Formats: sequence, C-alpha cells, structure tokens
Amino acid sequence: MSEAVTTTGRTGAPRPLLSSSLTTTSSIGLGITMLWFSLLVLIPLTAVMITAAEGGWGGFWQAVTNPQSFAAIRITLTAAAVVTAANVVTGTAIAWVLVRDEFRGKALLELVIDIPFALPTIVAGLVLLSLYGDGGVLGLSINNTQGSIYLAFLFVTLPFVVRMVQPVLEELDGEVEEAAASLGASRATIFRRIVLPSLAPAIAAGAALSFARAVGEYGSLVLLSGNLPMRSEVASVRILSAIENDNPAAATSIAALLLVISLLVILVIDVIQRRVAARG
Amino acid sequence: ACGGGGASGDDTISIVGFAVPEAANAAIADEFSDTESGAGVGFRTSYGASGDQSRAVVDGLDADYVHLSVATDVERLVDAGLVEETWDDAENKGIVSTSIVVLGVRDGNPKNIQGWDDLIRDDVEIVTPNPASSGAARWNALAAWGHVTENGGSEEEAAQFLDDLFANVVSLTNSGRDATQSFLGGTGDVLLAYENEAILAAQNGNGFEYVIPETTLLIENPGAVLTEAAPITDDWLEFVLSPEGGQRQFALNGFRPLNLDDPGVVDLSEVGLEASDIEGAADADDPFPAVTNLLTLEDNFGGPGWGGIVDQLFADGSEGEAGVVTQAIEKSGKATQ
Amino acid sequence: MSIEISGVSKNFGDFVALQDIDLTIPTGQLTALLGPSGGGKTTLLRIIAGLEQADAGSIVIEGNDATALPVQRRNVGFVFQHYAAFKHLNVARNIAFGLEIRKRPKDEIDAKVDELLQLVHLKQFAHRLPSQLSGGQRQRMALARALAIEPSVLLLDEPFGALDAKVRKELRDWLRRLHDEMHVTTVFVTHDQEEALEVANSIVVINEGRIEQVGTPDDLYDKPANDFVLGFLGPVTTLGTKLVRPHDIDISRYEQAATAVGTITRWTRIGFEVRLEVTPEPPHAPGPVQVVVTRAEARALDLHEGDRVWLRPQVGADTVSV
Amino acid sequence: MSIEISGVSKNFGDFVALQDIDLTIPTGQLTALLGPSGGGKTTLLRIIAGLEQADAGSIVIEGNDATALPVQRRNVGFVFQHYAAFKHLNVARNIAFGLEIRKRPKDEIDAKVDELLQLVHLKQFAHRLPSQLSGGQRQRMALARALAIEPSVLLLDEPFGALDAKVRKELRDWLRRLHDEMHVTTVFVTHDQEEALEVANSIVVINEGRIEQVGTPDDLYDKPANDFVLGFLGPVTTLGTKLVRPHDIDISRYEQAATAVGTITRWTRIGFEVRLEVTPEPPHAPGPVQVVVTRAEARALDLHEGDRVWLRPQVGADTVSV
Amino acid sequence: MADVHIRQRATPFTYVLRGLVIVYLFMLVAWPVSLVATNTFANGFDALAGIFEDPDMRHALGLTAFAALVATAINTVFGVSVSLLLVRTEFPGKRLLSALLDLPLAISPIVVGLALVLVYGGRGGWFGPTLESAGFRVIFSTPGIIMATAFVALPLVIREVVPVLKEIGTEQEQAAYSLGANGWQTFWRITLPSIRWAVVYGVVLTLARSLGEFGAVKVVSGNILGQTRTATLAVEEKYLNFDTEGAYAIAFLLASVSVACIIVVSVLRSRAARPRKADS
Ligand SMILES: Nc1ncnc2c1ncn2[C@@H]1O[C@H](COP(=O)(O)OP(=O)(O)OP(=O)(O)O)[C@@H](O)[C@H]1O
Ligand SMILES: Nc1ncnc2c1ncn2[C@@H]1O[C@H](COP(=O)(O)OP(=O)(O)OP(=O)(O)O)[C@@H](O)[C@H]1O
Ligand SMILES: [Mg+2]
Ligand SMILES: [Mg+2]
Ligand SMILES: O=S(=O)([O-])[O-]
Repeated sequence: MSEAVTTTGRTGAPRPLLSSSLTTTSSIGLGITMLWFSLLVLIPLTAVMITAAEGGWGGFWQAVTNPQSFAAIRITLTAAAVVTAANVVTGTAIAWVLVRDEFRGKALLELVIDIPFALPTIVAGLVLLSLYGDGGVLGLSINNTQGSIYLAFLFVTLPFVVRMVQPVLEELDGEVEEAAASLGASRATIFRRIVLPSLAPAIAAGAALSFARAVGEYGSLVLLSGNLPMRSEVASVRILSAIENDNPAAATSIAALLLVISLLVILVIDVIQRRVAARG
Repeated sequence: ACGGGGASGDDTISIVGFAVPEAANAAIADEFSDTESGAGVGFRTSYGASGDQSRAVVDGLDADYVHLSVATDVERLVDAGLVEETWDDAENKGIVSTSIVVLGVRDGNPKNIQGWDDLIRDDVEIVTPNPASSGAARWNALAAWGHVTENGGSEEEAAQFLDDLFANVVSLTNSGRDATQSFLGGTGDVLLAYENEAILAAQNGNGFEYVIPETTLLIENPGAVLTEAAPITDDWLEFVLSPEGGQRQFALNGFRPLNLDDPGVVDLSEVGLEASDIEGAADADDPFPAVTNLLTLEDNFGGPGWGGIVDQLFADGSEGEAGVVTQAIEKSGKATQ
Repeated sequence: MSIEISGVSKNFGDFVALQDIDLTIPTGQLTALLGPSGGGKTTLLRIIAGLEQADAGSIVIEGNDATALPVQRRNVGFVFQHYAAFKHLNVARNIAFGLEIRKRPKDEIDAKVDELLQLVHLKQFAHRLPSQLSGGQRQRMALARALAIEPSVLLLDEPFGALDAKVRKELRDWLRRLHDEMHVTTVFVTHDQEEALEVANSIVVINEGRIEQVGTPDDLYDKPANDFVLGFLGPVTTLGTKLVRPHDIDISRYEQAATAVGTITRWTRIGFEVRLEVTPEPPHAPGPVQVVVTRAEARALDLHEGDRVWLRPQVGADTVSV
Repeated sequence: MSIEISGVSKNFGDFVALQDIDLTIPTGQLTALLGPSGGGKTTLLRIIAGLEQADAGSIVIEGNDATALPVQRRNVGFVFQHYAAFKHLNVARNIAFGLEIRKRPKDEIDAKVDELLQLVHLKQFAHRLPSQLSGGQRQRMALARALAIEPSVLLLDEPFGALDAKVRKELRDWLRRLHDEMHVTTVFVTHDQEEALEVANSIVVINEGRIEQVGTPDDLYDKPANDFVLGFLGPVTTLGTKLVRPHDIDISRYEQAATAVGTITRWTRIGFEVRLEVTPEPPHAPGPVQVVVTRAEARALDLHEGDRVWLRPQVGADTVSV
Repeated sequence: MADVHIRQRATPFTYVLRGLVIVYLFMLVAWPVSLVATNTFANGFDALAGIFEDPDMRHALGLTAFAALVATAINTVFGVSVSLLLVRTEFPGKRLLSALLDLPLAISPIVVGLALVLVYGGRGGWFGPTLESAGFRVIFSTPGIIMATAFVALPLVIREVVPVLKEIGTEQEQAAYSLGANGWQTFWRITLPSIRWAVVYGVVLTLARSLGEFGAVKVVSGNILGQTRTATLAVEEKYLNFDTEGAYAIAFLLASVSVACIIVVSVLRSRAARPRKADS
C-alpha cells in the first residue's frame, strides 16, 4: 500500500490557503507577536541606532573608518562569509549523511551536532586552543592568527545549516529523484538540479543564521585569536574596546554597521536562494 | 542601602568589584563577620571587569561598596552622583589595595628577561591585555612609558619604546586574567602583569616565574562607599584598610599591603605575617622585595588619579589625537599587514 | 526478444513482493501488467527500470544484461503513478529536463517540447508550475517528460489512473497509435482490465507476487487459467454452481431450460447497457445473480423490475466451476 | 431545495475556474459533478463546502445563506480526493475527531466509531495509522470520518479515483446503499462517466468552468444538450453528418438503406464487445467510423476485417448534427 | 517507500562522503569536546561533586535552567506563532519581518546586553525607571537574563518550523475545519502534531543556545554571586580563578543537558515509529 502512502503528502492541485488574508485571530496573534518582538528586539535595537546617531554622521564615519576598526570589520565579515560558504557545503553534506546514509554509529554524529551551541563559548575557545593552539596535540599553532577566527566560527556555527537542511531532506520526495534518474540524470545532476533547488530555502536560512552568528561571535575568540590589531581582532572586540573607553557612540556605530550589513547579506542570500530554487 | 534603589537591607553589604581581588575580599568578609561590628552582616558580591562593573553600577546594579581597578572607574560613579566627591579625601586617597607591574616569564627565564629593555628584542614575544579594554593593561603600559620618561628619556623616545614593545605583542587579550591564561596556555615569552596576579598564577600554574624590573609602577586600586550605602559599609571600609584585617588578607593573596608613608614598601610584620605565609612569590624569603625605582601616579604622573596621562596615552582618537599607546597598537597592526 | 526477466524475486523485509518471476516481454509490443492493488506490479516495473534491485534473478534488455545497470543507462522512459513532477520547474522545463541533461541544442529542445506540449494538450500551460495544474494535467506532463528522451523502452505506472474518461480514452488511443508508429517496447501497469484489454497486445496478470497468466487479451478473456483471472478480467456472477460473466447469461421471460429461475429485483440502466439483479428462487441459488444485457435486448425482451425470468449460460460462454 | 448555488464565479489570478454557475442540488439526492480534468469540479465542491471563497455569487444550504459561513458551521462532510488523513492519529481517532471536537460523551463516541468502523469494514484496522493502510482502506476511513458528524450534506472529491476497479466497484455499490439508507444529500465529483451514470440520481456536467447540462443519467445519455455532453458521456463517432454512439449503429453485411457503406479496417475484441473501425467509401464520409457490437452479434452477423458493410443509425438512437 | 530505494544503493561516493563528514565532525567537535569530559573527570568525580556541593553553584545551575526553560518556552510560543503567520497568512511587511527575525543572531552579545540596558536599565533606560518604580526590575535581575537569552535564540524555532509548515500543506487542516474544528482546535490537534519534530528540533537548538549564552547575559545580569550569576558566568569565574577543572565540569554539565535532550528526542522519535518518514 506504499504507493498510496506517497499520495497523502502531496495535495492534488494545491489549494490556496484558507486564510490568505488576516482573520481576527491571526490579527491578534500578529499584534501580540509584534509587540513582543518590538519590546525584545526592535526597541532595544532602535536605542542602539539612536545611540549610534548621537555622534552624528561624522562620528559614525570616524568610528567605522578608524583603520583598526575597519580592519576588524573587514576581517569579521570576510571570515563570516567564508565560513558561511563552507557551512553551506559541509552542513549540507552532513545533513545528507545523517538522512541518506545508514551506518553503525550514525546516531553518535547526530549527538555531536548541537554541542557547539550548548558549550559555553569560552570553553569552546579553551578546548580548540588546547587542540589546535601552541603546544597543542596537533602542533598546529593556530592561535593568535586569522586561522583561529575561522576555526572558532566554524565551530560555533556548525549546527545551523545541518539542522535547517535535515528536516527538509527527510521530507523530500524520493520519486522525483527517481524520475530524474530515469531521464538520464547522473547522481550529481540529480543533486544539483532536483535536490538542491528543494533544499535551497533551508540552506539559505541556515546560511543566513550562520553568517549572522559569526558576525556577532566573541566568546570563543577570547583566548584563541589574540586580538591582534589588523590581524586577528574581530569587530566584537572593537565594540568592547569602545565601550570600555566610554565611547558608546563608537561602539554602537560599529554594531549598527554590522547590523545593516547582516541584514543586507540575509536579503541577498534570500535572493540567491530564490534563483537557485527556480533554476533547476 | 544601596546605590541603585535600595534592595539590600541594613545588614547586607553589596560589593561590586573587579575580578582580581575576589578571593581576598571573600576572606576579608569572613573575618569581618567575626568582628563586633560585622557580626551578622551578609554580603552580596559581584565581580567582573573593572569598567563593566563601574558601568553596571551606573546603570543600576545595587552596590554599597565598590572595589575597582582604576580610579577613573570610581570617578564615573562620582559623575553619576553615586559616590561623594570626597571619596578620595581620606589619608589613603581612596586606595584600598596596591601592587606593582612585573614581567612574567617561563620557568628558568629561558629568554633571560631582566627588565623593560629586553622586551623590545626581536626574539621576544609579549602577552598583555589590551589597554583599550583592560584596566590592568593601562598600568602595564604606563609602567613601560614611565620606564623611559622617568629614566631621562624624552616622550618621543618613550613613544618609540611603546611602538617597539607593542610590535612584539603576540596576544592582546581583553582582560588581565585572560592574558595570564593565554600565557599559561603557551603563548609568548613575557607576560605583563600585576605582581599579585603573577603570584597567584605561580600558585596555580606550573612553569611560571616573574621578574621585577628595576623601574616599575605602583598599582593602586581604589575602593569607595556609595552615597546611599548601608551605614555598616563604613565599618567595612575601615576593616578593609586595617593592617590586621583587610591588608593582611590582601598580602596573603599577593597584593602589597597599603603603606601610606612609603608606598610599595612592605613590612609583613605590620600585618602580622611572615615571609613563609606568602605562597608563589618569586623569592620565598622576600616575597615583596623593594623596587629600585618605584613610580607612582602621584609622584610621577601628576596624580592622585590618572589625570591627563589617560588622554595622552590611551585616547581612542574619536576626538582629537589618538593616545600614544593607541597609536602604538595601531602601528603594530599595520606593520604586519 | 526484448525484455527477458528470469527468476526475479523481491522481498521487503519478510514480505514477499515478487516471487520467482519469469517473463519475456517481446520487442515492440504493448504489454500490460494487470492485477489487484498490492500485487507487485509497480515493484516489477521498477525492477525493469532499474529503480529497484531484485533480490534474485536477472533482467536482459535487448540482449544486454541490464541486471546491474543503473536506471540512467537503461534508456527507459518511466512515468510515475503519482507524476513525480519537478515542483520547481515549469511544465516546459519539466519536459525539457531529459534533453537538457543530454545537452541537446536549444532549438532542438524547444521544438521537441513544443511538439510534446501539443501532443498532451498542455500548450497553454507551458509556463505554469506543476502545483498549478490539475491531476490530469500533471499526468500528461509526466508522460510528455518521459517521451521526450525517446526511450527504447517506455514504462508507465498506471498512466491514466487520474485522468477523466475522455482524456483517458484519447490518451489510450494515442498511446496505441504512438506505439504502432514507433514500435517502442511499452509496458504499462494498470488495475483496469478494460484498459488492459483494449490497449495491450499482451497482458500479464500478476497477483500476490506471482504471475497468474500471460497471453493476448483474447486468450485471457476466453481461456482464463483460473477463477482469479476470470474474475479479474471482467465481472463475474454465480449462476447455479458456475462462475459466469453477467453478459454471458441468456435471460428470458418465458419458460426455458434454465439453470435458475428468479425475479428481477433491480434494474439499472448505464448508458446503453442494462444491469439486472435477479434473485433466484430456491432451491436454485445462494445469492442474487447479476445479468447484463444491451438496452436493445432489454427492450426486445421486455424486461422490467419484478418480472419472473429464466436464466442459463449462453452457448460458448466461459464458465468456471465454483 | 437543499443547495442553491447562484451566480458563483471564481478566478485564480486571471484564470477563470468557474463562471457564473447557477445550480440547484435537491435534498436527499445523490448528485455527481462530472467533467473533464481541470473543468472546475473540485473548485465548485470546495466552494459549496466553504473551503474556498467564491469571488461572486451566493450559496444557500437548506434555506440558510451559507455564502459567508465558515466551513466549520456549514455542517458538511467533506471527503478529500487524497484522503487528507490525519497522519498522526490512528483510524479510530481519525473517525472520532469530529465528535471529539463536539465534546460528545466518550461512550457515545466509542459507540459511533464502532458502528462506522463496521460500516466501512475497518474494524480490525481501528488501531492502525493511516500510513499502514491501503488506498481503498484509507478512502473508507476518510468516508467514515466525514460521516461521523452526521452531516446534512456529504461532499466527496473523486472518492474512488485512486482505487482499483474491483474495490471501486464495491465502494460504489456501498455508497449507493448507504445513500439509500441515510438519504443524506450527497454530491460527488468524478471524471468517470460510468461511475456517474451508475451511482448518481442526478448529474451535473461541468466543463471549462461552466455547466453544460444538468439532468438524470437517462436524460443526459438520451438527450444530450450538445455534442460535448454527448461525447463526454460515452464514445461517439461521426456517421455521415451526424454524431452517434458506436453502439447505436446498425451494421450489416447485406445491402440495406444506409448512411454509409465501407470496409471493416480494424476489428478489436474487448471482452464481450467487439469494436470495429469502418472506413467508408466516398462519397460517404470524411473519416473512419467506430462501431461497437456485442460478441454475440458479431458472431451472428459474421463480421470480419475486410468485409464490406452497410451502416445506419439504429432506430431511436440519439444523434447530434455535426 | 519510494524514497528509501535510491538511498540504499551505496556507491564509493557514499563512503567518501561518510568518511569526510565523520573526520570533519571528529576534528571540529567530537575531539575538542571530548577534552571537556576528560578534563572534568581528570580527578574522578571530584570536580562535579565540588560543583554540586557549592550552594552558589547550585543556585547558578538552577538559575540557568530556569532562565533557559522560560526563554525556550517563550521562544517556542513566539516562534510557532510567527511561523504560522509567515506561512499561512499574507500581510504587508512580511518579507521584512522575515529578514528582521534573523538579526538577533547577528548582534554581538555585548551589544545585545547594551541594547537591553539602554531600554530597560533601572537608572537611565527608556522604560527601566518606570518599570522599577512599579516594582519590576528587569536589568540585573532574572527578567533581564531571560530577555537576553530569548533575544539571542530568537530565530531558531522559526527557522526550523517554517519549511516544514510549508511542506505539509493545508489539506489536513482543511479536513479538520470541515469536521467542525475551529482554528485553535485545528492547531492543537492537527497542525502542531504535524510539525512536532520541527518544533522539537527548534526547542533543542534554543535550549542549547540558551544554556550556552554568555556575553549578553553577563551584561544584563550584574553577575551577583548566588543571585544573578548563571552557569556560564560561573564557568568564566571558575576559569578566571584558575579553577579550570571546575569550569570544565560546569561546561560538561551544560553540554550534557543538550546531549541528553538530543537522546531523548531521538528515542521519542524512534518510539513514535518516525511516522513522518514513513509517510513521506
Ligand atoms: N518499500 C517497501 N517496503 C515494504 N513493502 C513494500 C515496499 N514497496 C512495496 N511494498 C509492498 O509490496 C507489495 C507490492 O507493492 P506494489 O507497489 O508493487 O503493488 P502494486 O501492484 O503496484 O499495487 P497498486 O496497484 O496499489 O499500486 C505491497 O503489498 C506493498 O505494500
Ligand atoms: N490554486 C490555484 N491556482 C491556480 N489555478 C488553479 C488553482 N486551483 C485550481 N486551479 C485551476 O483551476 C482549474 C480547475 O481546477 P479544478 O481542480 O477545480 O479542476 P477539476 O475539475 O477538479 O480537475 P481534476 O479532475 O483534474 O481534479 C484548473 O485548470 C486548475 O489548473
Ligand atoms: Mg502500483
Ligand atoms: Mg479535482
Ligand atoms: O580586570 S581588568 O579589566 O582590569 O583586566
């Protein structure tokens, strides 16, 4: 009866949603959620923006173009972008193995995925240091270099793409892949033209989160990166320095800039995702 | 009875302090409870980076007593109206604990570091907290600056010395303790640190010793009672300052006990201790050796307090010219780009 | 011979889906796999396509051993029972997929897609997404997609299941014509005996993982190997002690040599047929007998609900003893 | 009158799915919405149910204006084309759902579920999840679920579409019987004219968003309003200048007054029918004529491929001028 | 059923990918994290026992558990509501809201803390003084800790639920409506059970992230021993006071909680016979 099983997941001609416009209930729901979202996020972020604006445009400009801050922002964004790109590949591969592969001990991999989230970041930095740092087991001396930033970012952002892609991959309709195979598509082609477009939204969501998280990361770098100006100092550290210097306007200026860039990146990722999803 | 809005009662003292003296303060509080006036007093404590703590109190964190790394962090509270302007008028000028800047080195001092001038050698890698974010780091940088200016050098030469020094920095952590951890973790050849920090690190870490340079700086950590503090807090401050009470505990934790007449000079018998009571010191027989040329804020840099030297060294450049240290750090980055 | 299946078995866990299937599907023929739900039709078709690996046995296609060949290299067109549309591609691009994979020149692809869109009457839907099509439209798209690659073997899993009678009829005829023209070896799965009888040159009846009978439509209809095949290939009813088709019963209002006598208890007209339910009088039979006559016959015999009638199998009708 | 549909229109974007539909569905009847794929059947049914909002027009159910009523308050039972089983609930709880929502006492629910399980022959499957059922079983579960709330109107979207012929036949009979017992106003969508003719009291033929004809099965079969209905309700062929059903052609090997004379160019036997293709000789006709006779007739008339035959419409046959 | 077939055929590529994923996860997460365990148990159970014997540590763990649970509960309710709104309704500004929802992750935890203090600070905040005079203290108290935690983990549930909600379609919901269920009943009885694994994933991620959050909490908590010091702050405190073993022990506890969650989830899932997969 398995053939019929497949049917239920798919609707016939898909139907427009029952409440495509807002009903009373959903209006109330929207109201409450927006209120909470405002209290928790929007208003505090507005406060940040207003503080940033206190120094005027000149103050803002000076804060973000200060060579050291600028370098820190550049280093952070570059590393976040590279790590996000890496996560798109590794995250999808990991999700693929978790869903499609069967082997003993797979459950263990599943356990490992979320740990980077739960481990206090400072400890994450500590253990990465003891493996990859000076005198570490591997003799790599990655600490106090830009490499350490990449390593820490990879660690803390690991779960995002994996966990976004995994459920979607599980829901994916295998028959569609078989159809492509019967039309002569190789495994790689099937993946690229059939599977990937379906995964694109999930990968994009994961990538956006992973980029965002990397941009804000701080704790795991405390011991690892050495904060060397222009070399291994990230934006968060510059923000911290500005705060310590009683210069909240400069701190919030950098934060605001990162915020805007992140928002743009998230939007761009969304656009790319739509392209990929429609490309096939 | 507190700075923020009155949460702790009359018999509770809220202490907000920078991270380093936590253990000492806890021991002092223990002893205070055994005194007549301190009987039945409870404590709420919060420790963290000095600047963070000071700002938290401004933002409403309850405090009866603050113990911070640098006087500027107390001044912030004065500006906010939380601490009387007169807080540093007493004989101790508001200072409750003191130490000196030292050079931490690896076991056996393999790079043969003896003083400041060794730090700018090509083969030396330095770990220090970042003066932009750490109070401890500012004492270190000022000591380095003073090593040149107070030994006959010009300010240009001092600036050059700082440039050279920061060019050798391989890890610039956010706080003093992070720097210590980073050093203990294997980074660098020299750690710029407090003497008490070095003693504590030696107590805990292996393969660590420290060198006291000929010229160094007296570190003075201020303590203050808040305007709206519980009355008992004044008794607490008095106990902290007393040789047999607070200062004895500070000494046990590696601080130099207050010496108002001769700052930085230690007579352990004053606080009822012997040399053997102090663990982890470089010289077990003389845990707090006299310093050849001990600079102080007051005598050498226009103190009490940091005054103009802060801007001269640490200004972040958002208004006017960046400080010497800020520039040195920036140059170190550019040099390696 | 085109597709040679020998000793194929397939289990799912401990469920036996196919059991030692031997079957030869001749080149250029239109073969139907007919059987009840769960019988194993889809499984067999998927094994031929290479979408499923048999546990035992071999598949030889056009003389080449295909047992281990992946689906991509078998050059089969497969039409899925539930369409398996590429949701993110519009109709035209769905159809073009196989050609794009083969890197055909763009105008060749366009021309071919155009031709196929015409063929399946989806010209005006070329730019819709599958989600915006009705079931039948989706099925036709899937068909066009499979045909685009001009497969040497075309496999269809219940190709017309979701289509309305008229389109189904059209597509059946079209499939027949297509087949007559191109002589591509075609195997389709159906559970509709009429579809099998009408379209196929050869029918394979599958039930519970085994082949019940293989033969031409006439063979199967006239010489069913067993009562399963008899029953499955068309309606049957019990007349006396025999199974017989409702069409093959002689009915009369006048007394005649009869297997059963009874009363017409239901009279339903379906188009040009009339279906009668006759409840026999004891001692004749255990339950009502179904009888089908043409409308003309019903008129001629003057049959109405409540009439007493005499029933007997027609001469030459195939019957099976119960 | 039970369901009164007036002036209902529905567009999807600029695609017109339904256009100014006026229709009355009488209480207690079994009505079929019949039409080709994409004709708008499902859309109309969903508008009756309240699952879709019409762009214009009104729906009155049992005298109450239901146009703006949400689906919950229309008291309709809806059986979805693809079952829409609650995957996480077992069969019994699927069926109980509507009653639990209505907060009926537990033993009443249990009794009702039990009764319905009996009715749809799913007693032994009560504790299975839908994913463990066959299509037919799932369909029956969906039916039972819709019936549990004792709806005043039962709406079914292609209730038997995904089932094999045998099960479909059984369920049809069962639906008829059920309806005869309960007399709940029932509307079902189908694209299978035989299903409509056999099961429904009344048939609504829908094509391209419009109603082509409404009437009893006999009305539609015998008096089609236009050639679309004629064509959709059964096969048609062109004989001379008329459209006529292939069954309704008199064929003879002997000369007779005839509309056309030609040669039998194809002879296909489908079960007990024989389908003939006769290619008329000029000046008679433009293309081949389809003729269907019973096997008995074919035998009696001694028809073979290549024979010359005379064709004319049977007396009383419905024909439509081309 | 159809989907399992093509998956079962293992090619060399399968093994290569599997190997790469295992090595990657081992090097990036498993090995470093195993150091947490080895360091924790270097002296047997002493370190753990030390944690549990200290009343302040017990309080910190309790506070972290409480804040994480409350924040997770809030984020779950909020996340599911927002997901429903995003998928099932149309309203102006939907895309912008969708992009804004990812932002909280992009903000350096320090700035998150700063932002909350700017608005809810008891002395100078926008709303803080008013709230405080009404007897409600946010910053340097538990509500602030909860808000900071909720803030940093905000998008996680939403990003898990949205794709699955899209995938399941609306037919089951419509069937429920047709059987008389109102929106609320349909949600509880049909929608929520259908998306439960996505919600569970989201909850696990949120919980993990909440347990591990450090920077933002540090700013808003005041880090008062025995009152507002959370487990991650205690990790820092232990580490700063050279009690690395104690720091590892707490980190171990935190990571164990998320591992335990994952184990519970996978057990529950396999007990539920993975109906989602069976149906797809
Ligand atoms: N992946 C599978 N796992 C377990 N059982 C399966 C699987 N695939 C098919 N089966 C079982 O094998 C039997 C044959 O299935 P198959 O799909 O070949 O039947 P079918 O003849 O095509 O039926 P239908 O007409 O319903 O499509 C069924 O009982 C089915 O439940
Ligand atoms: N949500 C939608 N968006 C766009 N077009 C739609 C939508 N739903 C239905 N249609 C179109 O409306 C027309 C009528 O669809 P409907 O589903 O009512 O047809 P139907 O008669 O039920 O067909 P079938 O027998 O194939 O199910 C079809 O052409 C279909 O493509
Ligand atoms: Mg099948
Ligand atoms: Mg339909
Ligand atoms: O604790 S410090 O900020 O002074 O390093």
